[in-house]
Amino acid sequence: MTPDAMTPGAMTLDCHVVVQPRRVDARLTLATGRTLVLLGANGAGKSTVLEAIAGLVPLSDGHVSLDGRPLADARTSTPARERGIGLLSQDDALFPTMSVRDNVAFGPRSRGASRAAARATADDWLARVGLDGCGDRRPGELSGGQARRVAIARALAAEPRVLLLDEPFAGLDVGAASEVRALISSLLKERTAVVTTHDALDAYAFADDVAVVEGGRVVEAGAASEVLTRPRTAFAARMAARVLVVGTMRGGALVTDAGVRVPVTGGPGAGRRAAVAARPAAVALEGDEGPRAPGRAWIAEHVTALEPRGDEVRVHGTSLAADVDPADAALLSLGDRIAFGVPAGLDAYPLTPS
Amino acid sequence: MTPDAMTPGAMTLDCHVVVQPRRVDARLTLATGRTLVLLGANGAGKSTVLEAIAGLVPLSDGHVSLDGRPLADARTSTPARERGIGLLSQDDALFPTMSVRDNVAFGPRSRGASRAAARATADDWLARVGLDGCGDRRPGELSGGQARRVAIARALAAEPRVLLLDEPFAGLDVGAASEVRALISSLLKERTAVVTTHDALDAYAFADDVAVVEGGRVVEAGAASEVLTRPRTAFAARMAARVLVVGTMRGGALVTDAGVRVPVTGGPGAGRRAAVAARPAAVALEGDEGPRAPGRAWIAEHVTALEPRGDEVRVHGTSLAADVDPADAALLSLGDRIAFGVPAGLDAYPLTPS
Amino acid sequence: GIAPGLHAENTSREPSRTLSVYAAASLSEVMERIADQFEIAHPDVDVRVTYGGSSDLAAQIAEGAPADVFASANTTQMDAVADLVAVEPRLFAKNHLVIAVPAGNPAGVTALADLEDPAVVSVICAPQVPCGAATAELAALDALRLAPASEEQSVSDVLAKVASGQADAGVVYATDIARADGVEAVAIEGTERVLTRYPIAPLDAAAEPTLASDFVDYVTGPEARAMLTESGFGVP
Amino acid sequence: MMPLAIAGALVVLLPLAGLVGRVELADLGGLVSSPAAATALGLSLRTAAIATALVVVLGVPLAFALHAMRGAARAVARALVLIPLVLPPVVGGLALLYAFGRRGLLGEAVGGSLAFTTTAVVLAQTFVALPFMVVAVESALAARTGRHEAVAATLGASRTRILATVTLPALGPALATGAVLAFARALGEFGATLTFAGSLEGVTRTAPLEVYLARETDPGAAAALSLVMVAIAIVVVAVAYRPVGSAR
Amino acid sequence: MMPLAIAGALVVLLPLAGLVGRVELADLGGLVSSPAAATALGLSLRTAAIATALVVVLGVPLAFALHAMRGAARAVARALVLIPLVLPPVVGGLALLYAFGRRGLLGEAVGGSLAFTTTAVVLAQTFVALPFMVVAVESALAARTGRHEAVAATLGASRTRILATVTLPALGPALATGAVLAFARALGEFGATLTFAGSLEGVTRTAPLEVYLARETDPGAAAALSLVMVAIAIVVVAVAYRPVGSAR
Ligand SMILES: Nc1ncnc2c1ncn2[C@@H]1O[C@H](COP(=O)(O)OP(=O)(O)OP(=O)(O)O)[C@@H](O)[C@H]1O
Ligand SMILES: Nc1ncnc2c1ncn2[C@@H]1O[C@H](COP(=O)(O)OP(=O)(O)OP(=O)(O)O)[C@@H](O)[C@H]1O
Ligand code: MOO
Ligand SMILES: [Mg+2]
Ligand SMILES: [Mg+2]
Repeated sequence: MTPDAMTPGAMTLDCHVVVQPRRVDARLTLATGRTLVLLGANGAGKSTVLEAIAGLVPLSDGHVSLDGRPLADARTSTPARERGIGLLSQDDALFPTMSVRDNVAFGPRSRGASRAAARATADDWLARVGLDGCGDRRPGELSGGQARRVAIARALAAEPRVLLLDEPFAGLDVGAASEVRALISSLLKERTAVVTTHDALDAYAFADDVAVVEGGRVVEAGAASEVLTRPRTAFAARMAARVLVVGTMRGGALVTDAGVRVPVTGGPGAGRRAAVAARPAAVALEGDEGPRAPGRAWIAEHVTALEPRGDEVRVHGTSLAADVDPADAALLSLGDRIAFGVPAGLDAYPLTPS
Repeated sequence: MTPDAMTPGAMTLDCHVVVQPRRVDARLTLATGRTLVLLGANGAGKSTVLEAIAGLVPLSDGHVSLDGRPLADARTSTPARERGIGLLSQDDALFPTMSVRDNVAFGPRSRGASRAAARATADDWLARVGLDGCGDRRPGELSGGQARRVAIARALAAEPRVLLLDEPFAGLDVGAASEVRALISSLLKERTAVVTTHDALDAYAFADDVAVVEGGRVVEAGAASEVLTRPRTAFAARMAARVLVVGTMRGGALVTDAGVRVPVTGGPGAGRRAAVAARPAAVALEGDEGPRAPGRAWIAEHVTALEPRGDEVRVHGTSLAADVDPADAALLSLGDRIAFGVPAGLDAYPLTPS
Repeated sequence: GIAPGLHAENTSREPSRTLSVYAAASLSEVMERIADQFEIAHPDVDVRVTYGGSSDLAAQIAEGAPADVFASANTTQMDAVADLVAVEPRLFAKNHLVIAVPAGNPAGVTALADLEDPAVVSVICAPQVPCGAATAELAALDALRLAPASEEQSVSDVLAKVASGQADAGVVYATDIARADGVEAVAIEGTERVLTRYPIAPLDAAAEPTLASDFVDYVTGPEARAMLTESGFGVP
Repeated sequence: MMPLAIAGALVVLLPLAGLVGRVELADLGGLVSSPAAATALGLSLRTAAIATALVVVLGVPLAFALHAMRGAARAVARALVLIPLVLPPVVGGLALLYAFGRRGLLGEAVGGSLAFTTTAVVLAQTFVALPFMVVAVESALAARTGRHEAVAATLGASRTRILATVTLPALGPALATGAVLAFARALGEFGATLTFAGSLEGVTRTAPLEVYLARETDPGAAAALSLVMVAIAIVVVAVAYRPVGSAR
Repeated sequence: MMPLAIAGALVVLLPLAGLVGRVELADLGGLVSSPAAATALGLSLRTAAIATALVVVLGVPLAFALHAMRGAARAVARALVLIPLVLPPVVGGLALLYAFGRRGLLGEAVGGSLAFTTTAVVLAQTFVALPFMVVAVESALAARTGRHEAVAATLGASRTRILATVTLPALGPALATGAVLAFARALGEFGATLTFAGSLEGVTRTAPLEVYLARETDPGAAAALSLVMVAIAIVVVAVAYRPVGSAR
């Protein structure tokens, strides 16, 4: 987050999660009512951070506090049940000995609802995730996506103060994903929440803030629009479905380390490291030799992958990518050296603090 | 599949999977060396079909045969280990008591490789799914996405004649998903395979054929290009990232049931049911009243969802969708009645057999 | 055994022959001494005695236990293995009943009639086992109706209850008193009217029939009679 | 595998056949109706049932307590719990006497009221049967990952609720195993009962004691009564013991 | 929970304390070095170890065979396996004699050479300890979903490989539990041994029999030897028995 957004107030989730055996050492701050989307590669430490906040994994060091109240540090730990923090874990972890309805009713019952009221609430939530009529089944009798939805309903039905959702849409079909995304998006409006995902759509759908975790550390954090449109790492750029051109500002242009001059708008002072982010659809492609269209900076790279995506094929270079017509892509092979045309005049932004 | 592609030859996977307790009754035929992508909503029966083919779920009725050799019917069943059919199950089901390396080496060892050779093979596969150096860990010490990749490596390392992959990319990060997709796509070139997925990209990436399962039945099947570009159900259209306009051919145009006339090219004879499929990006949006651009057929629907997708917002109606500028979407609310502009001249195709 | 002397090890000579004696548990102490003396007289012999309830021993012998000699605490159990004995069994000892009380006799028991009082916690052997049969017979002679808290399976069980103070009194054989710690005897008037007889016999299956016969002769001979008398047994 | 399984089955079945071979089947009817045998069987079933209930009530919490311990303390405590299994039953009976007898650790008051009562039988059976429940439940607890309990806690459940609705239902098969083993062991208990509780018809003479006594006069009848015990145990176990496959 | 756990612990610990109270600690040293006691302990450890090995070898296949059975047959077979637990040990010993004795079912040839030997001790211990392993392994098998075995089969593994590399390792904790219970029970076995194997020093007189013998003449010494047995069992169990939390 920007220094401003990170100002720790009384009403925040503030944590520094250090879990030595998993090499995680991540700091996060989140204002009440906001939703933070946590992005990161497999094994980056997203689940570990959520589990530490929920109280399922002990801290080796650091702290977790909510609204100014300390919840855990290396020595003390408030029990998970007293934290008021709900967790949708990455594995569904449904209770196998209970019916689906009782699974969802578990949270309300724990908070004192009568059996009848809790069941009614459960049926309501099951309907909202598209599973009416499944209440009497056992978790073992569900398909993968159905089980995931029950887990989501269970986590939401408990109505915790803070909601942690670990890959809520993994395994959901397109229809269900879009419905549940809308449902969660509406619920998270008034709620403090941290959501992990591998799908950029989720970040666009409901992130107020975005943090990128890499190797256990938060390498990028800030308002969603900032992180998504001005990513500072290749990974963050990829998450935002963009490619990154990095270089040094020189005479109002961005000069890559290979010496290519990319005309940009804005950007920091000369000599500073900076970047522009482009959508693959806006990147053009030409043979390495031969005529090149003007108005673009041409960067030569080898083709590393050809990814069919419906009407287009995404051609990956070592760092850039471009969406092209299948007919054009058909002429390419892996390893070919080609030129990616980055549009001139993109908005440049600094990579290092001034 | 088209009647032609479905001709059962000696060299095919041919099955009619009936699993009564799960209400599944699905027929599939797949020629040797081809890759079939199975699409369907949660609970449609995709995993059940794969598990029945692999020999993990008994058939109530129907049959499974491979290259003309019967593998199972309601009464008899070739043991899973003799079928030569590998399954990547939806749950990873890694062996918890073995190291990650031994998990992956399990298939090679079972096929007679020496311990050393199997381990070398395993390390090789682990590297190919981006997990070098994780071989000595226990499955319980992996992140969700890492575990998934180990399961993929284990399934691939066994080198079965037929490969069944149940949601191979669920939980993988963007980078890993695209790498593993490329890896699998290259492996499947020479292999008979069935892959389930919720992601249209997978279908585009390596499907030769596509089948859509709904309520336990195969409702649509054929060559990938056919099913993806000429979907006949709303669900199939959604999977292919398209919207469907259905109606009856009348005077060279498609007339929707609400009476809107959509000019099309091609299409079956007058009076026949037909459809056109459009990309949401190609659909325009206007207020319900007021001026409308020419060259499009305008269909009025209520707004059911607004889905932010990066640079655009996808506006969902009851059956249609359009990608619009965020600035335009900001003026809309759920329930608003708006007009979706379907381009004229799209390719129409018949929905019923002639 | 645990108690020194139970298993006297004769280290100076190397016994080359072993004799296996199955003896009733109530004989344990005296039989050890008899065996020791027999070994002194026969330096090449190692006598190994197995103790147990007579009926257990009889059942084991019937099933082929490697016994050369059987010394039973009653004739019934000897009769049970009648077809396995080599020669006619001979009686070698007699025993009579006494009342065992914990040291100090806390309940002040003086006669068998005191055991009619349920307030005196008493235990006797069950009528199915030899000592219980004898107790019942003795009580019947005096028309007593005993009120035991428990009818035990063996003399040892009765003794254990008394020795531990769990019971105030129990009926056992006279020779048992000496075997137990913390137990005193109260004589029963007219106890000699019911006597238990101990038969002994060499067995058919004996590896060394002569040695078995020699041992039986020794047990019924004068030296053993002296030791038996010393231990409180009557002799025929 | 199969030959070994058959050998294993024979280890159990041959002695049973031996027992059956010694019984004149005509005896069986008379035996069951013999008042002494019927009384003993009734007493055995009653005391074994109560002891099993006690084993559940005491053994399950003990298993949880053990599970909560750590390191060397746990290893030692776990071994201590197995003591009744290691002690020869007669010595176990003596130990019970030393603790709960008239001159035992708890003194005359407790000891005097226990001596030679049916309660003493139940105590002896509970003593010998307790380890089975503790071991069954503790190893089931050790096999749990605690994941479901942790998730339940994030849903706001109290410890009691987690225990009652998540942990205990999942321990179902272990509880069944422990209870069945405990019941069988209590039913067969002989040495500790004899030593600690005595043997009086209708009060402390359970079926095994009756069998032992009957053996003195009529080995065939003793074998028959044993078979009846075995039959009863088979029926009880077959009805009560269905280890359910715990769903994942 | 906690008060009940403490009550449960007391059921085991009070008798142990009673036993300890009866021993003059000075005796302990002398006892362990007394040749008869040492011989008996050595014999006990040796026979119990062999019996435990036999229990593993026979009991695990038997548990798998039981697990493969269905319906009523399984319920009955499962109950039959528990017979050695239900039979009073002395009756168990008699049953063994009827099966493996000189006049037993297997006839003179087997019977004549088996009964009253150290082999008979091992057989008696195996008989009484077998149910523990079978029950422990079978209930662990019942708790498995079979998912991992199924996946292993799709990877082309033979039954033997699946058993050796997937199923058995997952049964580790159950095997440990079963083996520890079996070892403890074999170590404490008294009645069946006495009846079936007899009580001959160095051949069949195990520690429990030695304790029984000493009990009459010197209860303190018997208690002391019992304590040594208990101590040995504790050490063996504490070292061998670490139910590992099976990873998911
Ligand atoms: N139980 C565990 N014991 C030890 N290490 C673990 C354990 N669980 C995870 N790890 C390791 O800790 C690191 C962080 O894992 P974590 O599950 O937090 O990743 P993640 O960001 O959630 O990944 P994914 O996207 O795959 O879910 C990884 O390197 C992983 O291998
Ligand atoms: N073990 C089971 N017992 C009974 N019913 C089951 C079982 N597993 C799945 N089902 C039911 O069978 C139907 C098909 O399930 P299946 O797992 O094949 O769906 P799927 O298409 O793979 O769904 P998903 O996309 O969620 O993985 C569903 O309605 C499901 O609830
Ligand atoms: O020695 Mo006996 O047979 O118990 O009276
Ligand atoms: Mg994770
Ligand atoms: Mg599925």
